[in-house]
Amino acid sequence: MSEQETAAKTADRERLQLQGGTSSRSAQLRSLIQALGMLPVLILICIGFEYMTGRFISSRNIPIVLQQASINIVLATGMTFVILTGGIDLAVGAVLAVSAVTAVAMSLSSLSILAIPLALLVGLLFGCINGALVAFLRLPPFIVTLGAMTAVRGVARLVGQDTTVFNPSLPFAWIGNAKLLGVPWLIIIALIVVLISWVILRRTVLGVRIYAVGGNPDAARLSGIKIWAVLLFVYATSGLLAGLGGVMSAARTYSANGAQLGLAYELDAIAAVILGGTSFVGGIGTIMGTLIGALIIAVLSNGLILMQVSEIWQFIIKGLVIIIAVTLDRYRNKGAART
Amino acid sequence: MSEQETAAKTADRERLQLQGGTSSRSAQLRSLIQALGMLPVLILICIGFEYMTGRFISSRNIPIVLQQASINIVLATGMTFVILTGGIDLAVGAVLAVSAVTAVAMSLSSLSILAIPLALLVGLLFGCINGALVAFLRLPPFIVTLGAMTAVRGVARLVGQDTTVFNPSLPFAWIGNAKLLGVPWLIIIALIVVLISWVILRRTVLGVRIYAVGGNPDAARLSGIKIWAVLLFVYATSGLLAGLGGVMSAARTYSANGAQLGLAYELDAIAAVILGGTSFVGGIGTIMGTLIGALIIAVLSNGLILMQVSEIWQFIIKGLVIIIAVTLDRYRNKGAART
Amino acid sequence: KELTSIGATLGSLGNPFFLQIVKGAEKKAKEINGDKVKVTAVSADYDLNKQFTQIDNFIASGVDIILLNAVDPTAIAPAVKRAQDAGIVVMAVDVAAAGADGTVMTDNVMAGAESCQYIVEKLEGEGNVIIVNGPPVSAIVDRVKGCHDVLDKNTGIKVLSDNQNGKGSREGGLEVTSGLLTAFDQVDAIFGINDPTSIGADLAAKQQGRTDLFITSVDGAPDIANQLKDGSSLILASASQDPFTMAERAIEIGYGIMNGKKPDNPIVLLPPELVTRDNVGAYKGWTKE
Amino acid sequence: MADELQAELGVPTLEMRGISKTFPGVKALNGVELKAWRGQVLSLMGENGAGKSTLMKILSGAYQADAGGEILIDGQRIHIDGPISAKAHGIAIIYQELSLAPNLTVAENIFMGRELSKSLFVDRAGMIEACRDVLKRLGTTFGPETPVSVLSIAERQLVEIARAVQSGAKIIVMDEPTTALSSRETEGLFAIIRQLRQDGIAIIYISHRMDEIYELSDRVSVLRDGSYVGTLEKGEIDAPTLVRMMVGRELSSFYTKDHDPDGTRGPVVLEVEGITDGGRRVHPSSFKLHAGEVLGLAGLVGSGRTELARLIYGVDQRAGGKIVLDGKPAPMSDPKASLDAGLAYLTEDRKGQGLFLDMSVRDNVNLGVIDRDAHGPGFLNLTSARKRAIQAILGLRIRVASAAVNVGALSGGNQQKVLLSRWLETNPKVLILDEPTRGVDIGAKSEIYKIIDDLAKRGLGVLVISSELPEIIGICDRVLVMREGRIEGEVGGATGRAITQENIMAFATGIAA
Ligand SMILES: Nc1ncnc2c1ncn2[C@@H]1O[C@H](COP(=O)(O)OP(=O)(O)OP(=O)(O)O)[C@@H](O)[C@H]1O
Ligand SMILES: Nc1ncnc2c1ncn2[C@@H]1O[C@H](COP(=O)(O)OP(=O)(O)OP(=O)(O)O)[C@@H](O)[C@H]1O
Ligand SMILES: [Mg+2]
Ligand SMILES: [Mg+2]
Repeated sequence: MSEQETAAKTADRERLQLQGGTSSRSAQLRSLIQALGMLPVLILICIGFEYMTGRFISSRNIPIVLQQASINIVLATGMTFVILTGGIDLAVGAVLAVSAVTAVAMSLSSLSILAIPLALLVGLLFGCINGALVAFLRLPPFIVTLGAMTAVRGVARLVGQDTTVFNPSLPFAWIGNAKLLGVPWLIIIALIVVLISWVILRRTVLGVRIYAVGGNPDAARLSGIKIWAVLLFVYATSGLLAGLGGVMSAARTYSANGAQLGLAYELDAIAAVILGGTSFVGGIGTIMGTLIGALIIAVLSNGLILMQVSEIWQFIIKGLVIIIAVTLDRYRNKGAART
Repeated sequence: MSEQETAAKTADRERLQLQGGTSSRSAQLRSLIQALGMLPVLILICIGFEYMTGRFISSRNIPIVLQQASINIVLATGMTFVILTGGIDLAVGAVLAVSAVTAVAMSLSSLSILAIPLALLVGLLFGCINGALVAFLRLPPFIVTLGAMTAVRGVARLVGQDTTVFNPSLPFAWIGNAKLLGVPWLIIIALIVVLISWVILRRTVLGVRIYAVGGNPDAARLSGIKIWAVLLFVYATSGLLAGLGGVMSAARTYSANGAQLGLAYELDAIAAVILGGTSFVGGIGTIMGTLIGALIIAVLSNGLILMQVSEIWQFIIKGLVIIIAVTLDRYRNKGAART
Repeated sequence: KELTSIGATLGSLGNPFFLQIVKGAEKKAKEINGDKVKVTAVSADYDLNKQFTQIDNFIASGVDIILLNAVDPTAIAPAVKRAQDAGIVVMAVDVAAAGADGTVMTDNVMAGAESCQYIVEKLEGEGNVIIVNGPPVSAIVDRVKGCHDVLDKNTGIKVLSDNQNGKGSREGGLEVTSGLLTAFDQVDAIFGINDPTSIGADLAAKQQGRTDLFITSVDGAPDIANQLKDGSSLILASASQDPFTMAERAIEIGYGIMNGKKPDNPIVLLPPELVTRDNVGAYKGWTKE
Repeated sequence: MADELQAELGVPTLEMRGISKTFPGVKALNGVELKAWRGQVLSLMGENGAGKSTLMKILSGAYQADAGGEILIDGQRIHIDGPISAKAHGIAIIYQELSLAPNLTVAENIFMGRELSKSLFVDRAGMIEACRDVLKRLGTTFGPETPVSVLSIAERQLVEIARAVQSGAKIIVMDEPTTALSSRETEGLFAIIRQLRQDGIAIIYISHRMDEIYELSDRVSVLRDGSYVGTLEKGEIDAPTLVRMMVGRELSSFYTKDHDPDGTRGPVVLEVEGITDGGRRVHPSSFKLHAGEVLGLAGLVGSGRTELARLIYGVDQRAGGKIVLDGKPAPMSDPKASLDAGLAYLTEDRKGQGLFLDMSVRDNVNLGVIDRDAHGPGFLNLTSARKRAIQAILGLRIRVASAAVNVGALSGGNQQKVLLSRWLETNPKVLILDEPTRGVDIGAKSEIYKIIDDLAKRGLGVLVISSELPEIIGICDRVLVMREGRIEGEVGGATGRAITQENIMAFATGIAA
């Protein structure tokens, strides 16, 4: 992938050169456009769907799409932290499952008030374990989280005694179904998560260090950054947010199934992050990009159902659109550089 | 991940220094031990299973394990090429499905003689498409092959008309069921693939260039290496081998189903490669490592069933063993470096 | 011959339905030979290749009976043959398996037909229906076929959609139905291919405030039974199966075959029973330990 | 003498005693000692691979020394177990191999690990303000908000320097800070070093450039093969003594210029006409290179020399101009085509764009020629590969145990030699060398000069880009000087202007015009 990195860097450089004469205001504008990244592609897809179905952009459908995107947004936000350090977290789907099962099972017990805190804690715990293995034993993140994905999946089934745990009167069902000022809570939660993450990455010392570790871990270590602390933080965050995703999922369906819930969610989360322009080698990427990436994925799923495309063709179209989207993005960037 | 990479690289470096005074013979021995990598772990696991079941190391079970490993070995070999260049191929499972469906469907037609060539060609074709997108448009491999994985899955279902295609008198069923001198053909094919790949990587100009592109793409370009050719080659190979995997799978089951076959195979293949010590950043890794990684995965699945462990605990144990295995490997390496 | 170990390979252990099969098998096995019997259940995740591997592993570990929920009824034949050659009795449950020693299954075509017949009657032969489909495995394909047969006979019934995959899960059912309800303004009834899918559909309808429709289903799982009782859901009927009994019967027959007792009829078709709001009081639900 | 000094200066600010470091199979340091005082510049010298960087990395906490040695600051024994504790003891270092995060801005890099913050939040504006001053003193053309990814090697070196200076440390180590700097930036750096010296900072300075050593050092310590050889005090520093201490023998001639004694040049081998990248970095430039000629390309940092070379070699997209190589128009659109046509280019960025650190010396040396050597359809010719590698190791005196060692384990100068040998092996007609002696010790430098001379004698055209003026002056027949992306002037050859520092600088800074 470093091939592309190089290309991207050259583009970067050229773009920067361009700013040479211009004011820093216009530089900011440019970097904003840069940050918007895939937004034009997202808008294009939305317009396309509206044109073809006449129902896509409606006050009824938009909240549905956002709601469907919300869990992936939360997972992908955590994944952004991890990928920014050059790692990966394959375990988010399984962690989501175990925390959803925990939340529902707990809500059925007499201590139902603890359902949400416990579920979040479970997510955090597994995140910390992953982080510790990566940070202290320096194991490759892919293998650690692949192992965790398998083992945690087993734990999720164990906790749920391998059936669907179900609570028709779930105390925290409002998270999945109620609205605040007309906006579903799921969406509000997702946006809050995005906002906080943005602040952490852009406005705190920790954020700068996350980018530093991803950009050049050797340099970060030599300049006295505690790499283990940064790594622990990003995996713990990813785990915590997967736990939150579990709560959201449980709240939405009043139930959880340890074996089926969250399967392949990690792929969607990673896809959102990468579509959003974050680089696998670490150090490059934004939360806003991830948000847009997650929306593209959700819009595609929803729009194709609205169009009543058969499932087979949904697969084919979805795959092609993803590829076309990054291609467009590449050209857009090139174009910008040439301007 | 680069943190660990760095650590691993330093270990590598230190290991190499060791050869300093000693003769090149002993250097070769050392690098052999290095190449063996996870072998001790594999042997340990095998002995453990034998001890606990008394049936693991038997003339009946060993061929079964190897046979089960064979398809993953073939896929993981292709994946090794790709990961060595710093890329990834998520589409192998889907490509396997489409070529298996093609093979069986073709075998039912009047041109059944073309079943295998056509299936391989289909695999090669999709590999080339992925390669072209990565090499020429310089798109990120993860997104390209994620898109391909989705789209090709749709194509597989389309080709198989969304049902299981089945041919009880499959002309090439011998591949999946017959033996040569007592050794199942599946195993022979897998070993031939490994051998050829070893020769390519270790003994040809192309092999050196693959490592070079993975190690430092900028330097590779300045050294006159056609990066696009190398990238095209590795993705095409991965596609071709996924096609071969499809043929093997079809031959084994006399059938293929576009929707279900090969789901998540890419994860097993990647796991084998990474367990085998190949690095995600590219440029570091061996085919023999991949072989051993694939065997570890197959042995785990087989042994746990022999032990009649419940499926839930199979998940948990498998996950933990994978993590423990890489941890052991890290310590083994450290030990060696200290000697 | 003594029964000491049973291997079960099932579509997906995530579905409570298959779990009941395991429980039923365990109970029967215990009845036959006490604690000496070990039941190992694995999930084939609808991957035939994986199921072949699992059967090979069972052969290597020397089980007496394989309880087989085939991913594909015909294509599984070679694996069945291999197991039988190794002296293992192969019993198909829920889905037929070519060459198996015996089969115990629900009539899935009939289950789909019963469930959709309910729709036709309730709508009095007029209305728009959505079929929320699932993974293309034989049990589900059969249900959809049974349903279609019934619906297509009534010219007043219009099937708006039948090609969306709810993945047989609540989340999938919820997502797909949300989309379909947005796409169609007038929907009178929904048929979900299993209970989780239908529950998902129910949630989607409620979230959009679409209470002018009803849902039917297949499985008759405990969750559904409860919902039918308290009338809280839009699901009005589910064609029930009985996985627990299914497995018990399969093990019983298999044990007989092991000991040379050929059954009179190797194929047992358990008829589904349509549970509705009206008769749910009498429904005894899935058999439990 | 030493005792007198001790009496005069007091307790050393930094003292390292009996430091050893064993890498598996290599004893990089063997009981080395070192003393540095505040307000002084201690230079550390030694051949490539002598152990200078290793010693300094122990001081900065990047490596752990073997048990036995001790480090004292102001007479207090301290323990350094990592970069954090080194920093806490007021030690800052400029690493030889650049260690910046390219994805961050200059300011963020300068403050990496000690970011300023306002309550909970990072204080970007404060950091930007805080490093403006250092950057100005270093005379950089880039600002604190520039992403490091767009900087050239030399500019990155300036960022590293700024970081160390900014850190407020009381001991600052500079490991070959000027390898990519031209005289103007070097001046800027020296001014800062003098300032720091006045401020009472102890500076340890590593360099292979003799003139810098004379200019700066209060004392010079010398290492050879990982052992401490001795220290020269200010008055005693002279070249022959230093060389003898470092190399263990006398070095006869330094610059070699035996080719073309009578100034009769061969035919033109490379003709560049109006080549440009569209005016972004390089304005249309033209020149001719003759067979058997060593042509220099001088200029300040950022004057576009590297960019011009990259355009000629076909690495970057060309917007216009043409190239004639050996009489044939060369449509060099990519490096592969250039190589095949007989043009080779040694990059200035050996780590980023030159070497494959995880591959063996053998592979690194052979990469340019493996396909020419190959048996049949692309099988490696292992015998010839090994032969070439061993020839290179012996010929360039690369300090390495075997050809199978990964290049990443070599010292900086030795890595440079490996890279150089790759291009020599391709047997080109025209060779472009971008900073060919970057980080190379004097012994090896004179060998490289000899090689360049030999190449010219064999009829190659050699284009040498260098920021080290004495080097340009010493080996070139003719020198082109670039300024702001243009070839500003030419000295030597038939121009009538002698190749002197003044003439070159006049063009480089634009006063000639
Ligand atoms: N990480 C390492 N692993 C193994 N050997 C190393 C490592 N780092 C340095 N060495 C070896 O230690 C010796 C000293 O290296 P060092 O980098 O200190 O040399 P140096 O004096 O800085 O040389 P130069 O002038 O070329 O920079 C060399 O032989 C080198 O190969
Ligand atoms: N690919 C590129 N695109 C845009 N600008 C670049 C590129 N490479 C270098 N630059 C910038 O162009 C200027 C000239 O760099 P170049 O490397 O050509 O200079 P140079 O004369 O070789 O000096 P030195 O190598 O000593 O820095 C620098 O300011 C650098 O930041
Ligand atoms: Mg050094
Ligand atoms: Mg330069």
